[in-house]
Amino acid sequence: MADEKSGGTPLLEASLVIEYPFNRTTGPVIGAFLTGLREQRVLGIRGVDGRVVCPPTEYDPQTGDPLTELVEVGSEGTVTSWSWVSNPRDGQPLDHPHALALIKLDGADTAMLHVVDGEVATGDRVRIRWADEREGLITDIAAFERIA
Amino acid sequence: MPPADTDTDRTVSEMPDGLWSMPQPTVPAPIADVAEPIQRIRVPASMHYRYTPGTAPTRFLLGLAEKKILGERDPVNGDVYVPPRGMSPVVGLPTTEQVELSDHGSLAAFCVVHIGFGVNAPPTPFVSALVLLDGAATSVYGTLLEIPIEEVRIGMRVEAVWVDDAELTTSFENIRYWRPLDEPDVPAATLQGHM
Amino acid sequence: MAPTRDVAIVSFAQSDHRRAASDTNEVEMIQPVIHGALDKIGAKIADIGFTCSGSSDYLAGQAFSFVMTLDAVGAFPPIMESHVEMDGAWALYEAWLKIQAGHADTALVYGYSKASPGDLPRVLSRQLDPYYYGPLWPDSVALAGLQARAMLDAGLITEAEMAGIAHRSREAARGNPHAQIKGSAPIDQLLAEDYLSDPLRVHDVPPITDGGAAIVLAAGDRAREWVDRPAWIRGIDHRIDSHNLGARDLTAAPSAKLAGEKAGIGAGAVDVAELHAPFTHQEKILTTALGLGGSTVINPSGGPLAANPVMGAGLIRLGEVANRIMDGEANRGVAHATSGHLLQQNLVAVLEGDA
Amino acid sequence: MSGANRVAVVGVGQTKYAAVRGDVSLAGLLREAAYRALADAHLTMDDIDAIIVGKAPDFFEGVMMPEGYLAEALGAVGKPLFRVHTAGSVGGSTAIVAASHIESGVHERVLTIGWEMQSCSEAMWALSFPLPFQQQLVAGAGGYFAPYIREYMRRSDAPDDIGILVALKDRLNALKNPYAHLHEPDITYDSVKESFMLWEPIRYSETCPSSDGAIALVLAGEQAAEASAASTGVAPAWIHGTSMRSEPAMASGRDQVSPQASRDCAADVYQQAGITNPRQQVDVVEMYVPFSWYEPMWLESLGFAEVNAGWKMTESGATQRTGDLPVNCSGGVLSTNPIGASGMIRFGEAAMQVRNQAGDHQIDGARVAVGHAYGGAAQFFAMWVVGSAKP
Repeated sequence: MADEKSGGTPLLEASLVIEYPFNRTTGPVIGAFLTGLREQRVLGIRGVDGRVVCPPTEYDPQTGDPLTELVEVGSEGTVTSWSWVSNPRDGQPLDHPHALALIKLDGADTAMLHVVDGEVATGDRVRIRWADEREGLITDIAAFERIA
Repeated sequence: MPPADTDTDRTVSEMPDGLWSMPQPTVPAPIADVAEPIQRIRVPASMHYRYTPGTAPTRFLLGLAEKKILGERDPVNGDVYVPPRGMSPVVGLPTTEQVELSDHGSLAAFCVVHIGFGVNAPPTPFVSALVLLDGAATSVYGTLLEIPIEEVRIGMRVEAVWVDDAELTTSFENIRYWRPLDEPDVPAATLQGHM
Repeated sequence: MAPTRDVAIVSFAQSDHRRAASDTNEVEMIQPVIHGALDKIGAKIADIGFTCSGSSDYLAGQAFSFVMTLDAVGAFPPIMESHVEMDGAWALYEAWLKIQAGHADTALVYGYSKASPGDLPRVLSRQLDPYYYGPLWPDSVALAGLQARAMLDAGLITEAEMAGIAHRSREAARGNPHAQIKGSAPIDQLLAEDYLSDPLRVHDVPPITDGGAAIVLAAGDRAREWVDRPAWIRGIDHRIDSHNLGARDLTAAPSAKLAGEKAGIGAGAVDVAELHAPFTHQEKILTTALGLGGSTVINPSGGPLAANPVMGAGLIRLGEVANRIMDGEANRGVAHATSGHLLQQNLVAVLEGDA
Repeated sequence: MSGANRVAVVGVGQTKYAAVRGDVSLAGLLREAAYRALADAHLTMDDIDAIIVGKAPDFFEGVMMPEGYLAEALGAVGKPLFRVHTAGSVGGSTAIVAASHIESGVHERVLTIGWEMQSCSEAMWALSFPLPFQQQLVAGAGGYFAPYIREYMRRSDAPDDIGILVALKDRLNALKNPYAHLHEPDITYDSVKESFMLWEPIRYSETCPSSDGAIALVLAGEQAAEASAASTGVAPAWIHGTSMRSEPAMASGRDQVSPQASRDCAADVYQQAGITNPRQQVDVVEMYVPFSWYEPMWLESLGFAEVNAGWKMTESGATQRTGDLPVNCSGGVLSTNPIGASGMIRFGEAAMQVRNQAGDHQIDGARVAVGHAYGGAAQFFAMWVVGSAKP
């Protein structure tokens, strides 16, 4: 424990783990989206300007007005931006190097944040790889993969 | 009988009309009809930190490992703080002089706990005590045992019961509990401002 | 209605920023900084009308961490005091409001964090939407990479420009005794390095820092009593953008632009600007949003690329500009602070010396 | 008057409070309060200049600095969004910081929201997970405050059942507040007395619940307040004074039973509001009472009773809805406790009383009301005085 010296005083240290299995109520919009993922379908929601927001939010991303019209979008899309995760951290969807990416699904007008398994470039076409066991979480999408 | 108990109108008021609530969304057919829609999710989060208590608490904890209670003195007012956090909170200046305190003190305040928390909690009911060590300006927390609960009183004299020397670590848990000393009580008024 | 009081920064102190201040707890780390700012002008806590701090429980790994830090102030007898779970720059904003409202004539502001106990890029993922983003644990560096990529793809910056910003900042930090990273390898050498998180190299990323800063504010004559040349806050404003990364133009910071306009940047020439751009490409977004360029000296302290104590780095920008005005080096400066990922929230202040 | 420019509460919105609000998302909870407050003020999000939010530790919901995530949900895109955290007093502090945005002359209409969604985790964990080298809290949360309550009983010679009377009163009051979390129509003096003893002298029914909930207030400057009142037909609650005081948790000479910061805070806010005799001049009080015994303790600390005589006010029935100084007509923290909202609920309920808007728990003719909050180790205090008359 006392591993360093500072001014002659050995320093104490200890590991501290802060963890909790948080409960999150979803409300009807997020709930519908997550229910859809469990069923291997993706929902968006129509914004005040008619654009489809995906993943869907209860409110418009600019004005905050309530949104109610959920619509189904595709499970393939286009990468709008990406960065490379060389050293994946605990909890990230993939434990090997991968891309963090923004993906605009077909039929949606905004991009979803997720990961792409394998190398990728802006403008690439990608599709959802579903998790084998799905429970209604964003991680029901295991990753996206490039469409060759 | 207190007047409140005579209150016989026990109807629960109703919510006002016309309050805003979130409009219900329309859900496309394949999802709308799914059994057991998601309403609540469980998302575990685990974070790892490397905790360092700081210079003054380290000095204090190293003292505890040697069975010493080392308070630290306010450089302006002379008050001795224990456990020290490195600062006099009154003047906002670092405490630098360590002062060894005895493990005898006076019961400054207490309550009787009927629901304990954690593996170290004694069997309930037990007395959770604030002990003002002789020479200190603020009290330390502990459990008071070896006395019937109804005999516990503010101002009574107490002493620390330590773990065996072989079990001493850099932890306040070195003091297992406090027990009564056979000495006259101190006046409760002298403890005000120091609990 | 408009704020009517002249309020100035009259004192600024900061820690010697370090990767890990393991020998001190937060109280021990910030106490010399708080009292350094007071001592510089011979002030006591009794001279202060209002105290406000900024810090984060998630960085400390402890609920109510700011409660302990109050011990460093000397708050007995009791003081008028508040705390924001934001960068200290927003604590300064609250203090400025209190003075404008007439509740105080002077204020002490501080902001600090120890980022070293946790894995900072991972800790910062807890700032995200807890339904759609949080469960993916995206780290702050990879997130910033999405923004840099968008800039590169749009032709708004090059990797060489990004390296140039890193080089200029860290070379400038040689003159900053408090900086954590001083000096830089040549640009071509920087560009030859591997990516940390493509398109970001190590030099594009801020250091992880333990540290903090403190500022004293005073109104009118009280400011002039304390210093010859107060750094008057001529305008201050903050705004926020959408959190929806996929619905937002990542190459722009409209909230920074708006805050800059409200703070009145355009009313005159800007001698110096300290921008809270933790990642190299973000400096370009900010100079564009704030209309800075030409003769304006950007981040002469080295900026957050030289030391980035989260919750203090924005407040430090205000202090660095104020110092240059107080010592006569500059007459009009712009200070900027940010909060959240990808420049989501931005505060801009315009500081001036007496003409 | 408190600051340079007059400020009034022109809208109040509350969620239904519950142990678990299973029907709304985190953002949805805040939006429920926000839209109700805006509707009450006959305003829309477009009319709002700035949004000031407050909540207690971020660990509760497991979202660090959640205001960023909430920007769109609160209609804050392109506006200032400000986050306050001052421990348990935060709801009160946040309302005061919101008022500063207008008093200073910077803004004309602001929305302020306090919330906690405690069902995301649990209070014992979120407030005090154990740290290395530190003593384990074997006594729990109430174990911190119970010794000071016992000390108050010793000093004041209060009868043992004062806490029972407070708990019974507040829970009965809650029946008249449809938003309250706990509705216990069958509660009696005996049922409180027989409820499980947790930290003697604190029984289970003398402690606050753990709630999900949010409250929002719309604050306006003088002209905007009068315009809103003309539209709604409901009088503004004018702010006559605001005050905050803090002191360290562990300081030599500090009195945890009646902290100096509490007494200073009250003296300051009364001075601003021109109150020289609080018992006579204040019509109704919403006081932060998470454990029943804090009612008599704060009655003294806030100047409504002589030292050691607060319990006599409670015992006499003076603090009941039918008494001369009704305290916590809403049911108080003892009936509803989303921590980050609790202080603002006190402030908001005080405003509702002077706006004659409190429904079945309205005190007829309430003109001057006090809202009070405290937090930490009884060391952070926030108060405001609101009135139906313009200051």
